[in-house]
Amino acid sequence: MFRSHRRLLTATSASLLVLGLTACGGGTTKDSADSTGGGATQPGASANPNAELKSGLKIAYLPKQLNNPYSDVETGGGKVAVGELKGEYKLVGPNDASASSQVSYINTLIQQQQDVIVVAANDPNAVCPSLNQARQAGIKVVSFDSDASKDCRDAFINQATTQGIGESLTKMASELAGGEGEIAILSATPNATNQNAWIDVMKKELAKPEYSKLKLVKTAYGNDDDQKSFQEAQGLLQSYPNLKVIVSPTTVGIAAASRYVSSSNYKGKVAITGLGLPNQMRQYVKDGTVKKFALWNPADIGYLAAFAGAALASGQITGAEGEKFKAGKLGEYTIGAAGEIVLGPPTEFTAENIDQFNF
Amino acid sequence: MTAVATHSPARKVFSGLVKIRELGIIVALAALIIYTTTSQPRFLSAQSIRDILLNTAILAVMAAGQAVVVITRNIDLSVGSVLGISAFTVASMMSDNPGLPMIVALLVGLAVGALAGLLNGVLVRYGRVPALVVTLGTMYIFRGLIYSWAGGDQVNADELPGHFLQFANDSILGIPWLVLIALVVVGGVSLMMRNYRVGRELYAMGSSPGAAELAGIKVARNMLAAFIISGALAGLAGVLFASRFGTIDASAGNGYELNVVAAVVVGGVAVSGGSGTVWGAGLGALLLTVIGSALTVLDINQFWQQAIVGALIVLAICADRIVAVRIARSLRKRDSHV
Amino acid sequence: MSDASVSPRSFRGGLGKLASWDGIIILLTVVVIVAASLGVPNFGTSRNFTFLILDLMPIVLVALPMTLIIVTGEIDLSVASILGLASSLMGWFWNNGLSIETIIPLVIVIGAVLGAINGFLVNALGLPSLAVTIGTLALYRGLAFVVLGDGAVADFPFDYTGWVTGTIGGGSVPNVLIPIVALAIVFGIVLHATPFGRSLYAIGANDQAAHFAGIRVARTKFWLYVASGAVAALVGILWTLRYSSARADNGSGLELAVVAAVLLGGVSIFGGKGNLPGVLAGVVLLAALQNALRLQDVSGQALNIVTGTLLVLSVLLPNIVSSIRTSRQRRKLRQAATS
Amino acid sequence: MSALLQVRDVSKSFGAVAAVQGVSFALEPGEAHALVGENGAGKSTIVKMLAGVHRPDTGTLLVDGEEVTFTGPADAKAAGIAVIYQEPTLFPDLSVAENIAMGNQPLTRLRQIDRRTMNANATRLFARLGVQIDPTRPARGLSIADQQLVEIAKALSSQARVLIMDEPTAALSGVEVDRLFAVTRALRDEGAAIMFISHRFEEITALCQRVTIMRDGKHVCTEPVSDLSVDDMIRRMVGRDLSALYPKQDATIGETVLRVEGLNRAGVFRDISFEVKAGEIVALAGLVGAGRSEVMQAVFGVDKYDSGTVTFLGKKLKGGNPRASMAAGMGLVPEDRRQQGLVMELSIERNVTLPRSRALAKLGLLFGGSERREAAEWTKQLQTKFGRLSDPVGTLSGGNQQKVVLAKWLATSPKLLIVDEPTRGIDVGTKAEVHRLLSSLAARGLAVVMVSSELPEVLGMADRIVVLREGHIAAQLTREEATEESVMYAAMGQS
Repeated sequence: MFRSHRRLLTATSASLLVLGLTACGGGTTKDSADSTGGGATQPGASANPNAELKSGLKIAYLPKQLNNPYSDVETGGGKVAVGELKGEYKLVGPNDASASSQVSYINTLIQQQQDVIVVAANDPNAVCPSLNQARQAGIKVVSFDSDASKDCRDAFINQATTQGIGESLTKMASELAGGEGEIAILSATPNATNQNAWIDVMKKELAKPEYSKLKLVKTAYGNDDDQKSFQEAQGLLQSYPNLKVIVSPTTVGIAAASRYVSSSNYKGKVAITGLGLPNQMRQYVKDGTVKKFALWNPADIGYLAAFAGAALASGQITGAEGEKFKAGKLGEYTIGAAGEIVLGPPTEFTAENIDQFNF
Repeated sequence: MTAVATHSPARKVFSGLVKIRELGIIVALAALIIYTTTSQPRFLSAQSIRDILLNTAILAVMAAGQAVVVITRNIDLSVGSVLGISAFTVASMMSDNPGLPMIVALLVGLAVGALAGLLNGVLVRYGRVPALVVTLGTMYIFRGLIYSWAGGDQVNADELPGHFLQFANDSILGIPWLVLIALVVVGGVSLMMRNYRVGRELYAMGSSPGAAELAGIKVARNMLAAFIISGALAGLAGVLFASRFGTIDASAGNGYELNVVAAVVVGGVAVSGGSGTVWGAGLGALLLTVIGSALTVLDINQFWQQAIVGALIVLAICADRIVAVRIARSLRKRDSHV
Repeated sequence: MSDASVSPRSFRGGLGKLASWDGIIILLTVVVIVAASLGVPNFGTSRNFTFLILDLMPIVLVALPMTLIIVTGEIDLSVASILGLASSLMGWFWNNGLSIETIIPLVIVIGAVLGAINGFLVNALGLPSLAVTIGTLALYRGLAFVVLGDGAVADFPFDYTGWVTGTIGGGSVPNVLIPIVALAIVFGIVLHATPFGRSLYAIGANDQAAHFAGIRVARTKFWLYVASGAVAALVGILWTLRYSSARADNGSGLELAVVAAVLLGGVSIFGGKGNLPGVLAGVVLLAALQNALRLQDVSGQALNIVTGTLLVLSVLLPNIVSSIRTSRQRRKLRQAATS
Repeated sequence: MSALLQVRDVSKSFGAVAAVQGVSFALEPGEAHALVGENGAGKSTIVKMLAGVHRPDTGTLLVDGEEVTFTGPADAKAAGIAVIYQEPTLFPDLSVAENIAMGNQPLTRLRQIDRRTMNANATRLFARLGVQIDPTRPARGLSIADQQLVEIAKALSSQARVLIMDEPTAALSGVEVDRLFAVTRALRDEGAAIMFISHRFEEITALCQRVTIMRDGKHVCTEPVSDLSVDDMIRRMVGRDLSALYPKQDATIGETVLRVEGLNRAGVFRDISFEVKAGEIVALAGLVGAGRSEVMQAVFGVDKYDSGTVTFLGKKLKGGNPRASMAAGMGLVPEDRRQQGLVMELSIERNVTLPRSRALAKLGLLFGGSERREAAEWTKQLQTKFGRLSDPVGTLSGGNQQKVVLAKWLATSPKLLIVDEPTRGIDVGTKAEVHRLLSSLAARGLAVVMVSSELPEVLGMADRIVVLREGHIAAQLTREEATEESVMYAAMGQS
C-alpha cells in the first residue's frame, strides 16, 4: 500500500507530462527540429514614407533591468524623444537581468495595449514568443542595445557597427601599450553577444602586421558584476605581471578594473581602456589611471529607438532594408540589412574632453 | 578545598575535537594556499595578500554577526539587504555632505543596521514568528525599500568624497583599515561570546531554549541584542562596501546572505545552535575568499566556485555531525567505564 | 517556544483559527480577483488569464511537494536550483543530440536523484534540512553553471515550446493547466486521503509519536524530497520550454516565492498543520496580486515588499490573534475570581 | 513569625484541565516542607508557579509577607527562589561549571568571566556533594544521576533562601541521597526554607518537618510529618482504599507470547532475559533511569539493541522495526504521552486510527468515514469523555488522553500490550478504570508488560515482577514473593 503511493507520487509526476509532451510521437532531436519555430508573419502593410508621425503614441521601454545606470541613460534619451513626439512614455522592467523576468512585463504591456515596445532583450529567444504575440496584437517592436531574434522584432537600433568598435578598441589598446607587449581583455559574460562579436573583430585586427607585437594573453569574464569584475582584474594582474593594458568592452568591467588599479600599486604601470560611461570614469581619467576610452552616447540610442518606433507605428516605415526616416535632432537614418539601424561611430573620451559629457 | 580538577581524558578528547574543527579550516586553508602558490608564486605577493584580506574583511564582519544569531539557534537571512540599505544610505549621505568625517559614516551605517536588526528581533521574539520566516520576509522588504528609494540611481565613485574612498585603501601600521576593523569586530565579538555573561547566555539560549527560560536568562533582551548585533554589523559592512567599491546601486549586497551563512557554517557554527565560535566563522569567511581568489589565479572555470561553496557547506554540516557523534560516544564510553 | 506546557486551550484556539486562516486566504483571493477584474483594466481578459496561469505555473507546481515537506516540519530550499540544473541539463543534452523525448524523462529522473541526495542527507544522516538545502541550493546552482556556463540553448522544437505557451484548442485555457490540475489532484489526494498523508501530519506535529506509531519517519520524508526533486526538474523543463531558453540561472530565487506562498496558504513552518486548498489559494493570491499591480504599473520593487510583508503577516497575524485571545481569557478568569 | 514564602488560594488551569485549584500553604524559614500527592495532583504546576514559569490564574504569592508577581523565572530567582526540576534543564553544549554558574558567573575586574574561579567553585560544590565531576567537561553526555547532581550544585550555588526540589532523588544512589540530605539540612539550619517533593516516604520522614498533601489539584492538608503515619499520607493522597484501585482478576496463564534473550545495548542495558505468557501481567520495576523503558522500546523496535534476540509468538523479530512488531501483534503505550503517545495537535479520531490508517484505507484511499467509525467505537468502549471526535486530542484531560492512547493500540487487536507508566498523571478515578481494563484484557488472554514506578501499582497488578537495576535484571519475583521491601531492595541494590 505504502509502496504503491510512493510510486504514485513519483511515477505520476514523471510520466504525466512526458505523455502530454510527447504525444506527437517520434524522436525530436536538435537536428530534426525546426528551430525557427512559429514566428509571426510580417504584417503585409507597405511603407508610406510620407505618412505623418502620429502623436499620442504609447511607447513603452523595457530595458534589461531597471537599476542599471547605463539603461537609465538610454531610456532617459527615449523619454526626451517621446516628449518631442507628444507620445506617452512608459518605463517598466525587472530588477534582475534574467531572461524570463522580462516576459511577464511584455505580457503586461500587451494587455495595456501599447503602440510601441522598445526592448533590450536579456535573452534573444526567451522573449520571442511574447514579442510575437505583441506584434500580432498590432504593437511595433523595436529592440535596442541587445537584440532579440530577428524574426520577432521590427527594427533593431545598433549602437555601432561591430567592426567599428572592434577596430577602435584595438587601436586604443595599441596606443596605450606603446605598440608592443601583453594585453588582456576583461569582458562581460562568456556568452555576451555584443562583447564576443567585438572580441572576434579585435582578434582579427591583432592578427594584422601592424599589431604583431601586441600579445593578447587572456580574456577574463567579470559577468557584468562589479565585484566579480574587480576580482577578475586582480586575478589578471597577479597572473600576468607584464601586462600593459586591460581592455574592457563593458561599462561595468572598465569601471571595476579602473577602481582596482587606481587603488593598487599597479597604478601608472597598467593602462585601462575600453567602453565606459564618462560619469563613472571621470575620476579615473582625472587621476591618470585611464588615458582614454570610448563609447557611443547611450541617450541617443533610446532617442533613436523612439523615433524608429513612431515611424513604424505611423506607417512611415516597415523595417525593410533601405527605408529612410527622420529622427529629430539626430537627422535622417537609413534602415540596413535585417532591420538594423546603426547609430554612428563611438566617441573617444580623454582628460581633455570628458567634462563636456554628462551621462 | 579541592584543587581544580586536572585534565581528565574526557576533557582532552572534548577540547581536542573542538580544536579539530577550527584546525580543519586552517589546514584546508594552508593546503589551498600552498598548492596555489606553487603553481602561481605571485599568489602570495604582498599585493595579493592585501587583496584577499580586503575581500575577506566585509564578509568576516557580517559572518561575526551572523554567528551570534546562529549560536542562539536562529538565522538572519536579511543581512544582504541590510548591507544594501546601509551602503546606499551612507553613500547618498556622503555624496550630499562630502564634509562629513568617516566616523559619522560608520556610525550611521551601524545605526541603520541596528534598526533593521531590531525589527527582526522584535518580530522573532514578540511576534513568535520563526527567524527563518521573519528574515526571509524582511530580506524581500528591505530590498524592495532600497529599490523603491534608489530606483535606477547609482552613487558613483566620483560623487563620493575622497577621504571616504581613501578609507578603504588607507593603512595604519601597514594594516588596511578595513582589515583592522574586521579584526577588531571578529576579535571583539569573539571576546564577548567567550568571556562575558551575555555571550555565555547566548550560547545557553541556543543550546537549550527551554532551559534558558527556566534559568531566568533575559531571553528577550538577549535575542534582540543578537539580532541587533547581526544587523548593525551588516550595516557596518555596508559602509565598508560603499567605501571599497565606490559604486553603489540598489542591488548592493544582493545574495550576500548565502555567502555569510556559508562562512558561518563552514566555520563550524552549528545551525542547531549552542556551539561554534565567532573566530571560526571569521576563518570560514577567509577560506571562502581564498577559494574564490585561488580559482581565479588557477584559471579554474569560475562557475565551479558556487558549486564548491555549496559542497563545502554540506561537507561542513556532515563534519559537525560526525564530531558531535564522536564526542557523545567518547563521553558515554567514559561514563560507562566509571 | 514550543514549551511542553503550551496550554490545550491555545491549541484549540490555534486550530480553530487555522481552519479559518485558510478560509481567510481563500476569501481574500476571491476578493482580490473580483476587485482586480472590476477595477484594473485588462485584468479580467481571457488572455490575461492565460498569462496569469503561465506566471504561476512554476510556483504552484513546486509548491505541491513543498507543502508536503513543510507539513512534515522540514524544508527544501534547493528546489529552484534543481530547476536551474534541470534546465541546464536539458540544454546540454539537446546540444549533444539527444531527442527531446529522451531528455524529458531523463531530466526528471536526475531531478529525483538530486532530491534523493537532499533526502539522504536530511533523513539518513539526520542533518538539519534548512542547512543542508541551503548548501545544495548553492551546489546545484553551481553545477547548473558548470554544465551550461552563462550561455543559453534556445533552439527547442516548436512542437514543445508552442505546447507550453499554447492554449487548449486555441481557447483561453492554457495547456499547462493540465499538468497543474493533474498534479494538484494527485498531491491533494496523497496528502488528504491516504495513510501516507496522515502520517505526514503526525510526523510534522510530533515525529517521536509518529515513530512510536510505527511510521517510518525518515523513509517517508526521504520520498518527499525525491518527489520534490522530480517536480522541480519537471518545472525546469516546462520553464525551459516556455521561454525556449535553457539557462543556468533559470528560476533563481523561486524557492522564496514558493515558501512564501505555502506559508501564506496557512501551512505552519513548524509542521503538522495546513492543507493544499489553502496553499493553492496562497499561490493564486500572490500571482493575482502581482499581475494586477503590474497592470497598474506598480514597480517590481514594490512587489518585493508586498511578498515579504505577506510572508511575515501570514505567520504573525494568527499568533497575534491567538495571544490576544489567550490574554483575554486569562483576564476574564482573573476578573471572575476577584469579583 | 512571617513565612518566607506563602501561597495563597492559588489556581491554575490549562484549557479544560484545572491543574491547581485554590491551594494555600506557607514555607517557614528553617523548615523542610514536603509536598506530596499522586502524579497529576498538581505538584509540578505549583513548582512552576513558584519558579515564575507559570502565572497563577487567580490567587497570590507572597515573599516575606509582600505580594509578588513573577513575570518570569528571573523574578523568582531574584526573590531568592532556586528550583531543581524533575527533568534536568542543563545546557548540553556548555561546560558543567558554566551550567552551575549561569547567570552569576564570577567576574574579573574587566567584567569578564573568571573561569578559574568558576571552575574552582564548581569543584568545591561537588566536593560538598561528595561527587567527582570534571567541571570543564560539557554537560552533554552526563548520566542522569550526574545531571541531577549538577542541578543540585546549581541550586546550591545560587545561595537561595527558598530551595524547591522536585523529585531530586529519583535517579540517585543511596550514598548520593545521604550527601544531598546532609547539605540540605545544613542549608535548612542556616535559615533557608526547603520544599521537597518525593514519592519516597522514608526520605520525607527523614528530612521534613511538615508535609502538604495534594489530591486532584486541591489542597488536602498541611500537617507536621510527625503527626502522620505513612499510611495516613497515602490514604490522604489517594483518597480511598488501595484495594479498590487494583482490581486484579485471575487469568489463566497461557503459552509464552514474548521471549527476550540476552538483550544488550552498550551503556543502557545488558543481558536482559525474560518471558511473558498470554494472560499474564508482567511488571518491570526499578528506579528511574534503570533502563526499563529503554528495554521495552528496544523490544518493540522504536529503539535499537546491540545483541540478543526477541522472539514473539514463536518468531524472531528483527530489531529496530516497530512496524513489523505492530504487524505481528505488539502494541506499546509509551511512557511520555505528550511526546510519544499522542500527536497533540491532531484530532482524536486521527490519533486513534494512526497505526491503523493503512488497514482502514480502501484502494489506498482514506476518507474520513472509516476512521471516524473506528474511533467512535473504541472511544465508546473505553468510556472516553470528549466533545467531538474532530477536537484536537490536546484538549482532553490527562486520563482521557491516556484512554485515547489505549484505544489506539487496542484497535490494532494486539497479542501483547506493553504499557509504560500507564497511569502517570491521570486522576484517581480513571486510574482505577485503566487498571480494570488491563486486568480484564489479561483475563481475556492478552499478554501485558507494564513498566511502572508506582510500587502499589506494581504490587497490585502484576503476576510477575522483573526488577531492573542499572540496566540489568536484579530480581524476578512472583506475585507471592513480592513485597514493597523486596522490590525496593532489589531496585536499589541493597539487600
